[in-house]
Amino acid sequence: MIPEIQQLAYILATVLFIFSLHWMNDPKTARRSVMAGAVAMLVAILATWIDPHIVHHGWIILAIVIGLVVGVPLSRVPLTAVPQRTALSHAFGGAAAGLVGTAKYFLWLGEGPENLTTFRMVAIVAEIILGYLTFTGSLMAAGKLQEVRWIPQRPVVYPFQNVINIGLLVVAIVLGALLVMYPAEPWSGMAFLAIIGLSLIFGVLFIIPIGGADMPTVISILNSYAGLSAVAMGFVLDNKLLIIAGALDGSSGLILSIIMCKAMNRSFANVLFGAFGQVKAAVAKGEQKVYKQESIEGAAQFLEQANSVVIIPGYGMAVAQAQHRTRELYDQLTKRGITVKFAIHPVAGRMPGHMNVLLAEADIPYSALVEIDEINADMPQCDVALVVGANDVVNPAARHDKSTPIYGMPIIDADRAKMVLAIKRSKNPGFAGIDNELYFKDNTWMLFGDAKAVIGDLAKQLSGGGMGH
Amino acid sequence: MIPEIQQLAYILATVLFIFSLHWMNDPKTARRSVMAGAVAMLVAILATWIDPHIVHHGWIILAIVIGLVVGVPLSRVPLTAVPQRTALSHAFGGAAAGLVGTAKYFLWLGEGPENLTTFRMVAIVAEIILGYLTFTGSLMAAGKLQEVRWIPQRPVVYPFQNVINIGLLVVAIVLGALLVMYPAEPWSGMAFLAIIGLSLIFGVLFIIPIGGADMPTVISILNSYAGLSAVAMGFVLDNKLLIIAGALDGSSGLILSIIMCKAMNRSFANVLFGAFGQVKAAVAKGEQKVYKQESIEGAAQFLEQANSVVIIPGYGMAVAQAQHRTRELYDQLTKRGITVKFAIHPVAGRMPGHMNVLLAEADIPYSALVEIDEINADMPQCDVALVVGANDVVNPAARHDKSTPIYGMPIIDADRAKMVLAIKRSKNPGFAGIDNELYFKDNTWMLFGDAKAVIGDLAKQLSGGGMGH
Amino acid sequence: MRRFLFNSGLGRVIPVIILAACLTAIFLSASPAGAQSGTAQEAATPGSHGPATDYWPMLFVLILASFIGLGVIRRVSRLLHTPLMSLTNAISAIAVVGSIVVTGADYPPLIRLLGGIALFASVTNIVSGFLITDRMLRMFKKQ
Amino acid sequence: MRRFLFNSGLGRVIPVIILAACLTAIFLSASPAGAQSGTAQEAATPGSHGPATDYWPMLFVLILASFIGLGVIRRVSRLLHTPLMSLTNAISAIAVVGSIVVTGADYPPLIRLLGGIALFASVTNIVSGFLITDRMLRMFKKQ
Ligand SMILES: NC(=O)c1ccc[n+]([C@@H]2O[C@H](COP(=O)([O-])OP(=O)(O)OC[C@H]3O[C@@H](n4cnc5c(N)ncnc54)[C@H](OP(=O)(O)O)[C@@H]3O)[C@@H](O)[C@H]2O)c1
Ligand SMILES: NC(=O)c1ccc[n+]([C@@H]2O[C@H](COP(=O)([O-])OP(=O)(O)OC[C@H]3O[C@@H](n4cnc5c(N)ncnc54)[C@H](OP(=O)(O)O)[C@@H]3O)[C@@H](O)[C@H]2O)c1
Repeated sequence: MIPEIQQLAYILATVLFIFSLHWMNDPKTARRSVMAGAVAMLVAILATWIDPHIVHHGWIILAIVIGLVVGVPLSRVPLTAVPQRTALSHAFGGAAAGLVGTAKYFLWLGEGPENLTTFRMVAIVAEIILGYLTFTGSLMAAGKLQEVRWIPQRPVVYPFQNVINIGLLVVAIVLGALLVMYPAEPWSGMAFLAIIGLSLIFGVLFIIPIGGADMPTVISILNSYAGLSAVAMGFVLDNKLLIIAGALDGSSGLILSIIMCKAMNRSFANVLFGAFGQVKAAVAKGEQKVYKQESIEGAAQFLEQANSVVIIPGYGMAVAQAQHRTRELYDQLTKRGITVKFAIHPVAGRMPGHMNVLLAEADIPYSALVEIDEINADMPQCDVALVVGANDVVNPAARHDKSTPIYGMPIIDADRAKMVLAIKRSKNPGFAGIDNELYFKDNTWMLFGDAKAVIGDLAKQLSGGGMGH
Repeated sequence: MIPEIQQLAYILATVLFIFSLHWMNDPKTARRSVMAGAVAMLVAILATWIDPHIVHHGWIILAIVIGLVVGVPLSRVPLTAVPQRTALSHAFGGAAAGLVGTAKYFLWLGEGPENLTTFRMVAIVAEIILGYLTFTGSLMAAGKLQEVRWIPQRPVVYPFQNVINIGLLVVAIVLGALLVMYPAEPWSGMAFLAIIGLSLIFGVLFIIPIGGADMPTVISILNSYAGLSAVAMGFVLDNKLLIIAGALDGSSGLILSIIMCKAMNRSFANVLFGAFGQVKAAVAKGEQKVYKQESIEGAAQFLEQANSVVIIPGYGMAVAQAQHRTRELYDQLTKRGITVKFAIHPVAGRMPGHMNVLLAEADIPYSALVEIDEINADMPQCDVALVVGANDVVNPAARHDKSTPIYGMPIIDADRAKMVLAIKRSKNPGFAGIDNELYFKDNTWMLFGDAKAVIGDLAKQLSGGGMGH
Repeated sequence: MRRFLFNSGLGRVIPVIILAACLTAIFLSASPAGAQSGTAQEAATPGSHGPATDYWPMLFVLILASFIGLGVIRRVSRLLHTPLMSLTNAISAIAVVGSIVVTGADYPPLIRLLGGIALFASVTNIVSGFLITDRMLRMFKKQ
Repeated sequence: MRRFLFNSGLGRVIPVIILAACLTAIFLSASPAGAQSGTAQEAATPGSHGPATDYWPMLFVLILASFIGLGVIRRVSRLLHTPLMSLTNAISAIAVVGSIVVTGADYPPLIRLLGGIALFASVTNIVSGFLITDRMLRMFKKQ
């Protein structure tokens, strides 16, 4: 009877998981997603727990309690820390898969080597390699994103790096193949541990050469690995639900990383093995051209006289936490009957959908957020394009200058607007480490300073100015 | 080894089937669909044939040859006969499922009743009930569509009809339940045959009360039954490929029938139990209002002077096989720089997509075929709406007259065009059997006659006229 | 029941019925099925619900396939609904797989005869289905 | 190999590799697996490939689930890509199912310890994943 109930529960969970992801296709239904997902998870847990083989309930409860204690605070992190958190949870996921795989192997090795069928061994090896490399890899990624002191932000490169990395992986896989053929020899346990070790090391070396700002892409790739390790676990335990949920997770990671690479016009290979961030150091120097600055008052006037304003937020807005001030500015302008739109570039910020979340946090209606193609169409009619801490995503060089690393990346055509106001702190380049000719165009005026402060002043000026007249 | 190859082949076939349906989402890729599907089928057949249990190859080859001999001609039918053909092949599909189910049952009954597990019995019962009722039901449907003499076109109704039908089904299901509980009693075989008989009868009675013109909807419902019986067969034979292909087929039938019902603004219930066609008889009489007729010459002139013409084809064009003449007319008009569009109503004709196929047959580019919402938007700018054997789909009553059976069905707003030319043979109503006030509007002129002839004359007139000036 | 049957439409409830039937069946047959297909090592492994492997996988496959079917078909171009009908026709003739086994295996002639008829019917559907679909699709031209 | 790995991108080839690996495994292990899970009546029934039932269903499930995953995720609103990441996080923590079994069953303590850690990790992901997703989604307002 119980196995039937369990399977039924797993089918239910499957259906709920699929709907959960399906409902994410529209913000209106999205809230349901979480409900569906959570219910599915609960059902699955309970269905598993009633298994008569389970006797040590204390252990389970303990682990769950600790999980809760750690999990809740992890969900309270500021939105700017979401990428790190995501990376961290991939690390946890990878670890879980790896550990279960390890436990299962040694269990069967001890209690019944005949259970170590070729098929299971393949699954186990896949599970641990993927699991453990995801573990360390994601930890590194989290570290880089959190800008932890002792983890180098810049790509660390050394000769034959890629060869060495791939080499490591190959060795691990070869060992795995051996293990598949001789699962229960005296030396098998050792080999197994060796594979674990190699995977852990590979995870680290795999991330080191990748620049901190490329982490988001890496994260979603690791995301799909975490999913695949879950699939492998499903094969090991002959558990369909694991396979399905893992496959769903895997495809999500895959698709997100593809989207990011497309939007950056870069290949997986370039992200993973290109040591991209380096370019920065190289190009960053040598800026002769002159910036035209503008005062808060002047800028406020320009905005006041405009009919249509397009605000182009970028990573800088996230860093400065300027979304709430931006909201105030938005209110001031709309109050004057000025149409204000936000131009959202797919890779503005440091993770997909980054800007959307921040602006949503500041209660800006998502009907005001416009995607790149749409906004570029009416850019020529735009009176003022206000660039808030965005750089690469508005760099016209992407359109014509083959030499720049961002060549070919679709950009928001701020330069086609009647005039441009750009907010940034310094003359430093953006993520891609290249000059932005937009800042030197005749109809571009700079507002140097921290985005939060500048926008705040603009808003105050307008509210004040508004009364003045 | 062989089972592995078979399963591998089945997985391949699964993937190909899914792609086959996926590619149907765009005419550009659609040709591939057939290739993918055919290859998948071939792979599946071969993979099954190599099963060592198969010894009587002669029988198989014989059956296949006969199948080819019958199948090829069946694929050459004129496009107007496509609905019948589809119905016929559902009958075949249902029969196949029913027969295999029967064979399996009696096989196991004879050779090893222990194989008749509850689960299998449920599957078998489901398979034969669905299979056999689909068989006779589809035959009836095909007959009605083919307008076979001894099958009544009009709905045949008698008191308590629905009660009797449902009753039959219930009896069959109850017998089935008994059989599931006592699969191998002395009387089980008899019960099994009884179920078959009841299903066959139900199939007939189920269709009798449904009007000939509702057959398309019925067909797609039977389509989904055929699919489900394949699923059941998959359960009986523990064959995943059968389950998957069956599920795909089932969902297709379901969705098409839903689309049709929506577009006719009717419920399944009304289609299946409403004995719809009757209405005709009732309303068809009593036409006092006067038609304004127009001569070919006059009509040709109107068309010549127009800037934009919208042609609204309906069932009449199909009956008259007027698509090729329509093409000539289309050429004549476009040659004069007149923009000609075709307004395609989802249920124009007698099956979904009917008009599209016919017009495609006449080499009219599908870029010229416009869907209802889109065309209705620019109807007011249309100079001449040429209605070719369409009636219900252009009947304004659907918008306001609650009493008509088509009330609420979305229609093509021919009446909003500057003028209307309507081609039909007589004063008879259309499928829904109701007057069409469109024909009596001030700016509507009738062209009575067979669509093929009338359109032909118009085209000739225009070509002649073209030279004349 | 009848109300429900009508309003929601036979077509839509049938799958539900089928599934429900199967599930009840499963609960009735829990033990026998288990007896038939559990395997020592599976039973010994909690988490790999041995006794269930017999039919549960099929239910998972059914559920997933239905999701795919609904997803894919909903996106088929309206232009192609007629060809779609004949294509799915041909595809559902996959019943041929079952027919071949019944026809060709070493069973009593009468049973094989039934199989043979089924096989003939399926092949007819395959051939005519794919041919006519292709014939129709060949007609669709962009310009 | 390396070229291929690079151009097509690790991310995209991994699934292929996995599948390939599994399949080779299957052919290597054809007989043992068969021996373990074939059942009398299944073997007696052509068409119900007895020996294969062990892992083939899982491959079918994997294939179908991947199709669904790609189909569904491709249609997720761009607005919600960040919440999507944390949602899939939480979902993939379904590994909890495996961890529970390993932790709670009557295994040697060391093994159960591994399981316990895995369980803790999974629960953390579930909790934080769903909570933060909900927190983000609550922020999205139409007007
Ligand atoms: N979204 C993703 O998924 C993703 C993933 C991987 C990589 N990327 C990459 O990240 C980049 C995103 O482009 P982006 O234009 O959004 O950002 P960006 O190119 O990195 O430029 C950010 C700009 O904001 C300014 N800034 C930083 N802190 C600021 C503050 N507190 N106040 C005001 N300005 C500040 C910086 O100039 P100052 O230092 O002078 O202030 C810099 O010019 C793209 O190159 C993209 O390829 C994105
Ligand atoms: N498409 C589907 O899937 C589907 C399925 C089920 C039901 N239906 C129903 O079928 C109807 C389709 O509407 P419809 O407007 O396309 O067709 P209709 O309403 O049936 O009208 C057809 C018209 O064509 C005329 N006609 C018939 N033969 C002709 C010929 N040889 N030459 C010229 N005219 C001819 C008829 O008038 P005369 O007799 O005077 O010539 C009739 O008025 C709708 O009510 C729809 O609900 C469609």
